[in-house]
Amino acid sequence: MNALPLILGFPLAAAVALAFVSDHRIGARVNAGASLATFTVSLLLLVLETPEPTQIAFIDDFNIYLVVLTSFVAFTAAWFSAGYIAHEIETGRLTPAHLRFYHAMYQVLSFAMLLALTANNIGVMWAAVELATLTTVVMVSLYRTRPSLEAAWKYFILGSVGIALALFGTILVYLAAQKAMGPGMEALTWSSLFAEAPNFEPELLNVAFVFLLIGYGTKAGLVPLHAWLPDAHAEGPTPISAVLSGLLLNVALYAIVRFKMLLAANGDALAPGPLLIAMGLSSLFVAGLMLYRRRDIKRLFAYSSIEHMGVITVAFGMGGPLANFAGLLHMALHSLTKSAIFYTIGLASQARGTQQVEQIRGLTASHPALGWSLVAGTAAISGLPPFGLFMSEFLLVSSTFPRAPVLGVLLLIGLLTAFGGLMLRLHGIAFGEAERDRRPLVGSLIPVYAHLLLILIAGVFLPGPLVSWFQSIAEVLG
Amino acid sequence: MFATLAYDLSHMTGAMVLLAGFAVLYQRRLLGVLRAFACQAVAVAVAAAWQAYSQEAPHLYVTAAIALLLKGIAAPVALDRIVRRLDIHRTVETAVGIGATMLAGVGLVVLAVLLVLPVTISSAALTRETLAVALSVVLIGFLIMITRRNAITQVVGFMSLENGLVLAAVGVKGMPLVVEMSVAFSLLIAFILFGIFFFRIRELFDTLDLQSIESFRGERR
Amino acid sequence: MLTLTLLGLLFLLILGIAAPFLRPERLALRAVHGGVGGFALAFGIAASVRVVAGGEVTELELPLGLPWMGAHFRLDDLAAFFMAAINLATAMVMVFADGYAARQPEPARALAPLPVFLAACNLVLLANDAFVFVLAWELMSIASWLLVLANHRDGACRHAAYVYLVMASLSVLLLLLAFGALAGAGGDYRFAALREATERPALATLAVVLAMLGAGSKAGLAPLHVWLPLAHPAAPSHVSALLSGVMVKVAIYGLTRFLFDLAGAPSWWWGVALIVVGASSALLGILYALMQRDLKRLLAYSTIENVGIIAFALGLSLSFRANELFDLSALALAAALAHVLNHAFFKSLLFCGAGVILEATRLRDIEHMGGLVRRMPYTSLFMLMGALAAAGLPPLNGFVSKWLVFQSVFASSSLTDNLPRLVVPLMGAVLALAAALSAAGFVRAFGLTFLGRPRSEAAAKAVEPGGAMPTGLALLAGICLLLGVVPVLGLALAESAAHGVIGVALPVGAVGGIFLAPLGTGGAAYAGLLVFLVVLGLALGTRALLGRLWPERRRRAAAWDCGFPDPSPATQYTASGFSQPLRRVFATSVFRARETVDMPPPGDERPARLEVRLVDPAWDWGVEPLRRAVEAVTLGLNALQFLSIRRYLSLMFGALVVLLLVVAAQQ
Amino acid sequence: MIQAAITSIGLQLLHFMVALASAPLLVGSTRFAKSRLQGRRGASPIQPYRDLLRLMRKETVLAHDASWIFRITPYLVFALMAAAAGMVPMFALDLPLASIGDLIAIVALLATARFFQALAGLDIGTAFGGMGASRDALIGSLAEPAVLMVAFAVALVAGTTALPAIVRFVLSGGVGVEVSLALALIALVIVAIAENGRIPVDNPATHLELTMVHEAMVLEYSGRDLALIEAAQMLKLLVFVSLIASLFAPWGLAVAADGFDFAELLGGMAVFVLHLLAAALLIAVFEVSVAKMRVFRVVEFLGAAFILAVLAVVFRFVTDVS
Repeated sequence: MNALPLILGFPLAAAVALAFVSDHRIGARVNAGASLATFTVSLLLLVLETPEPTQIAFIDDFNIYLVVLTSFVAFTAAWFSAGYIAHEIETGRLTPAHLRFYHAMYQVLSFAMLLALTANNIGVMWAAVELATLTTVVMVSLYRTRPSLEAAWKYFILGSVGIALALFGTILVYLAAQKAMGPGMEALTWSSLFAEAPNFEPELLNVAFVFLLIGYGTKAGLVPLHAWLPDAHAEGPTPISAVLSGLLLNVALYAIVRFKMLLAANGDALAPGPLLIAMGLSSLFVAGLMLYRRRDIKRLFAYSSIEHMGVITVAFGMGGPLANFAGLLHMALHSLTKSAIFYTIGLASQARGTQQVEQIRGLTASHPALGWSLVAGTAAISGLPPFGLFMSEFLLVSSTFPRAPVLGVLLLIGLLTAFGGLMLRLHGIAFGEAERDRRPLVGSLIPVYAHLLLILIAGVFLPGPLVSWFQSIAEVLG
Repeated sequence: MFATLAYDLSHMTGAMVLLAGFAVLYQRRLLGVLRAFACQAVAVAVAAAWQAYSQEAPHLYVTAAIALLLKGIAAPVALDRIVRRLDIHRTVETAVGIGATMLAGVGLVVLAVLLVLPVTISSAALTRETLAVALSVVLIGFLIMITRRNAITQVVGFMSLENGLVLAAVGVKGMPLVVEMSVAFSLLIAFILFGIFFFRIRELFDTLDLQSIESFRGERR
Repeated sequence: MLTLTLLGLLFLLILGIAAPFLRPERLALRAVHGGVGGFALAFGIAASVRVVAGGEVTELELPLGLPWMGAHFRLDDLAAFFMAAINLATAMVMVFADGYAARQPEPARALAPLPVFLAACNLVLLANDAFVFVLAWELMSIASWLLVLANHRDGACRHAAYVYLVMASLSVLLLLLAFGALAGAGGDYRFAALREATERPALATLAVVLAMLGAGSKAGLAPLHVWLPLAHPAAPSHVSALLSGVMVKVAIYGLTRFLFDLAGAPSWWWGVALIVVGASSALLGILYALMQRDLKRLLAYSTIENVGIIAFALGLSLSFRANELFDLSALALAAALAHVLNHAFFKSLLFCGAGVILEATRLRDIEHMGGLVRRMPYTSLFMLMGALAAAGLPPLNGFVSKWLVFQSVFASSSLTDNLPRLVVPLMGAVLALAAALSAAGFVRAFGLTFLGRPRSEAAAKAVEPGGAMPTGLALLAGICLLLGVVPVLGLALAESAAHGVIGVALPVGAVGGIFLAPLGTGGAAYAGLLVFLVVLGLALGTRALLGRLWPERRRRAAAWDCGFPDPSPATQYTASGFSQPLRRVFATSVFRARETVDMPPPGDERPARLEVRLVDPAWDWGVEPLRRAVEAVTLGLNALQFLSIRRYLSLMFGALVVLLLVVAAQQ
Repeated sequence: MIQAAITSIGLQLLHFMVALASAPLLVGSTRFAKSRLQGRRGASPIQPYRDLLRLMRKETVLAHDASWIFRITPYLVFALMAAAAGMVPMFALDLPLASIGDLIAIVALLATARFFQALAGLDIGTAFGGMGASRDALIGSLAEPAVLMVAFAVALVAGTTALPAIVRFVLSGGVGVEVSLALALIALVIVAIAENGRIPVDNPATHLELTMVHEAMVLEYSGRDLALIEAAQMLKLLVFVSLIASLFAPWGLAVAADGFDFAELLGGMAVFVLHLLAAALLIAVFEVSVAKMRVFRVVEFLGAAFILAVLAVVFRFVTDVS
């Protein structure tokens, strides 16, 4: 049987249903339940044999684990958001009316992301990404505060321009495919595009890739296209920040990497590596330096997301089995880690009633479990062992250096800069004398623990199937 | 380069679209901008219709209709309303001088041509020239967005960018989903217009952020 | 044995995870310190037996770590020697910690990382592929970082921890590059593969340089030592002891492993580089220690000095090896390893003693101490032994290894490369200077702390703690004396380890009996036991003889002091006063030491003030400019947060156009 | 076997006795010669014996603050000096004690003595003690490396740092006149002057605050303790004199490898006495002809010694082609 219809169907159905649920508690439960259902059916992908590609959707080594990952994080985020939203209601920052909308949109968002991942058609993928953008835009503006509206507006404008450019790139890809495949839907279908890629028109493909890189790169928050990202993360509700950082950026990267595959398959097209490396390094450096002066804890980690997108882009730009493996691993683990971090800082900012770093001092002293989870998460995200990201950074740095020493050194400097910035802030947040007023912790840390456990295991031992997927994709990526 | 486009009507329309783009760049008065843009939209509609006819692809008529109705008529009218309602001063405020932007536009066109020249065009796909035109229209639309201050001109820039897209899309033989995409885009544009109404924005991308700096001052240090 | 050790490490990790959940706290302290101490003792004894008995090299591969490679572990002589050194030291420090930790403000915070720290240290020694090695190395850094953060409420401590963490990750990244350079793009990170690695020579050279920088910065070699004097004192004293006594040694192991084992045949400049760096570290370290007023910082700087000596000996050994003088190379290496062993013990002793003083007086500034010898006799005795050892004086163990180092320096005339032939004696002179200065430094440290009259209330009211703390000190001091008097014990370990690495045994008689004759019988020899006995015998004999001849008459009276005794303790020499001549001679140029004297005019009541300012050049010319640069750049970049959307769009447009231009240029 | 052991032990004991007996004589005769050169009559050369004896009998006055370190220091310092004296050949070679440590060990023994001396200076907590200790630390920090470098140079010539072996090498005429050895000799002499607190570094005959180094440290000692320290000081001078002698002019030393050869021993004694008298005379001449230095000039003085010693080593490396 084919699990895909279910995977896409559940969120859609839930979205429709939630649009009519007015009580926010029930809504939250339904939301979490639906996400759980989606996750469970997505697990079917692992057990059943991979379904044949259809016109709409397909599954291959690349997106299978991304689908599972996405549905999993979407589930934990929904779980976390239940507690989080309840607290927001109590503090009166949100009204039940908002929440009805919020929950429905949440499901639409997860539907859009899953569709973008599984879409077998570059047009559909593009549409899905646009849908995801619009939903997140309205989610970011949920609080209706001036800053949130501004953030949403900024996000919306930059996002739509990006979308437009991405569409143009898509058209150009179709155009490039024309020569080999003639008119018709085939020329938009991933599964057939890969087969024919070697015969595409390289020049058009190059131009197309530039537009796609800029377009989807905007969604992925690569510098200098990143401007929307920090504010959107900082002003929206935390579960959405978690989903944005954890999933939506991945989706955008997924699109870029897919198109890179086409170029890699085509001999005459220019190697996209240098472009990716340039974008990635600029993201790494700029984001890393921006970390030093952040005062808003959510914006801080938003910039760290940009930095990691940069690292991943560099990895894919380097290419080669090791670097690609590192990039894929980093992609998966970053989404797990970053979402966990956003859960913790969401709880922290609720417990302290502020997002200002100065006022969240001595977290380990005031809320030990929360504080140490944040420390663990930050250690993990900055690539410290025994967490998984250490492995990917190890592979990336040590495999880059012998091939391009200068690049390796640059990578070292960039990583160290970002590390310094993040740790500087962490020392302020987690340690030191704690504030007097210590509100009890609301919401559960179990999702955080789950994520941390996963990345811990990944750091020590990677399951066989995952490795084989990564390796096969690393091969195709060239 | 305009000499190359002679016989094929699609080239004609393409050229008209590009010219309209330049016209938008050139205008100093908002209403003029709107009119120039309307012309561009109409030109796009004509191009779409012509392609629909020549490719026997009836669905492209829908695209043409959308282009004509929404961008050719509805949007200009709505924007005109906004101009009167919010009595935005009628002159275009430029971030970069008119002349400079014109030059930049020419430069972009050259870039587009450079990019397209090496393409060995293949069977019955749209010709190099049309592709070049579409590319330059997209770039010029973008240019308009970043060199003009008024909300109106910026929306117009966005829409003309999208005109370029449509031009390319309809040009390609048998391009599927064109209609869906233009619909999706109309959604975006609707959103933006709504936003302008909602925020009563005089200057789409500038003033708002002056306030936003206020609110993010927490980040300063 | 390897498997057992790994199991032990696993237990330690579990202990670390369980520690925070143990209640009550007293029990948790007992459990952790007992557990860590016990395991350390077991490891240490097993390892030393393994070294002396010279067992087989055992290897093990587990399906962990990098999926296509697995995790490799290996136990050979070198690793076993370092295991013995660090674990034995740790075990004794744990005895001290059992009494000390409970008195800390937040003992729980220094609890969980402790077993992890020990496990990581041992794991570094056992690693047999780059991934496990670097992972364990970084784990060690994190655990020690948390240990340093134990009293996190102190801002200075947080700053120290931050600097430390950043420097540690710098060293890890450098090591990553080094291993990457050796492994090449193939990505086979097994040590076995790295040994065979035939990379471009340029890359190999790069790898060695990077490894020296990476491991050196962790070991605290100048000029990458800036973190050490911050981090070691900031931690609780038993942790400081572990950092200086244990972790630094692991870093040296990394250096040794890379240079003697992985990097292949040495070329002449490796040794020279290490020799120069080592000697200058030794001199700078001890000079700075001489100027310090904070007791624990003083000890930290003396650690830099000793690391410098070790690095010097390693470099010497490398130079000999490059000239294929293998027996001399083995001698120098043995000297270095012996000093590793000795320093592990006496530095732990000193830091623990400083902890006792800190507990008894709450003081760290020796300016305010004094007279403690009468308040805390046992501590003063043990600290005196520690000071003698650190000053490199007989009959303590510090002298033995310094003696060996000098012996190998004297043997350096047989080098054939010309640059080393010239560099070694010059640097040897520097080392001799450092040795002499260390004696002066510890006269100052001990004398100002324990002797004279108390300079503050706290010092006058100090009470010597009992229980586990003095016991730990006694154990450490005992070992120091034992290793000094029967140097064969220590050298036997070092010699067989060096034998394992170089493949050549020291000449006959090097470790035989009570005579230490590294260059074979007939050459120079040192018999610590005999020297000790002779001096002791002469002293006691004289006393007995004189007592027999003329019965002694003693009387207590006020100090004479040239006839003008002054009751106020303020007239005593201060720490700054003591080191003033040395400061004027040595520190004015290197540390830009400046004195500002504020002498009030006659009739003015206020006291005269003398202020001394001096800077660590590495900090002022290395870290400070970097910090400023980052500050400036971030301030400039921060504007990116506040542009208008139109400007952001312009950035986007610019990116698009640039990329398109690139593509156009490509075609 | 037993025979050999007994003879060697006997030799060692004899050596000790000679050393202890001759140390005061050296100092005494130095003072005597000096006063004569200054045109005074001066005390007889055996005056130091009388002083020591008197001090031994005297009651010891301890300051209230004196700790056990202050108490043990005299015995310790004396023992260390005696041990060092026992290891340096004076009239005979192959002392059993010479085998338990080499030149470096001897230097280290002296350094240990200095260490405790300085601690004792600090112990009472008087300004003078601290001053002495501080200045002594300065001098020692320059003198010790110089000695080590001298040892290094000599060791390079002889191929070992074991004192008997070196002397043997010199005796065997293996060395001609060498630049490095000359430099080493000068360096060692300078160090000897500084280490023994002679003019121009220190003035053993005054208690002027500005000039004191060693005297300031032992200021609080009295009676027997003072006697021991004075004796140790005398021994130190003897050690340096005989060290220089045995390194650079060992001819005539009794090479008592096998049993007592009285003729040889007597010869050795005679040479030893000659050495002592020569040393006394030289020191006296030197001291009357130069003036005491400021403390910070001392640094340059000793620095020069250090540099010379290093140069000696470097020359050795340059000339050495083995």
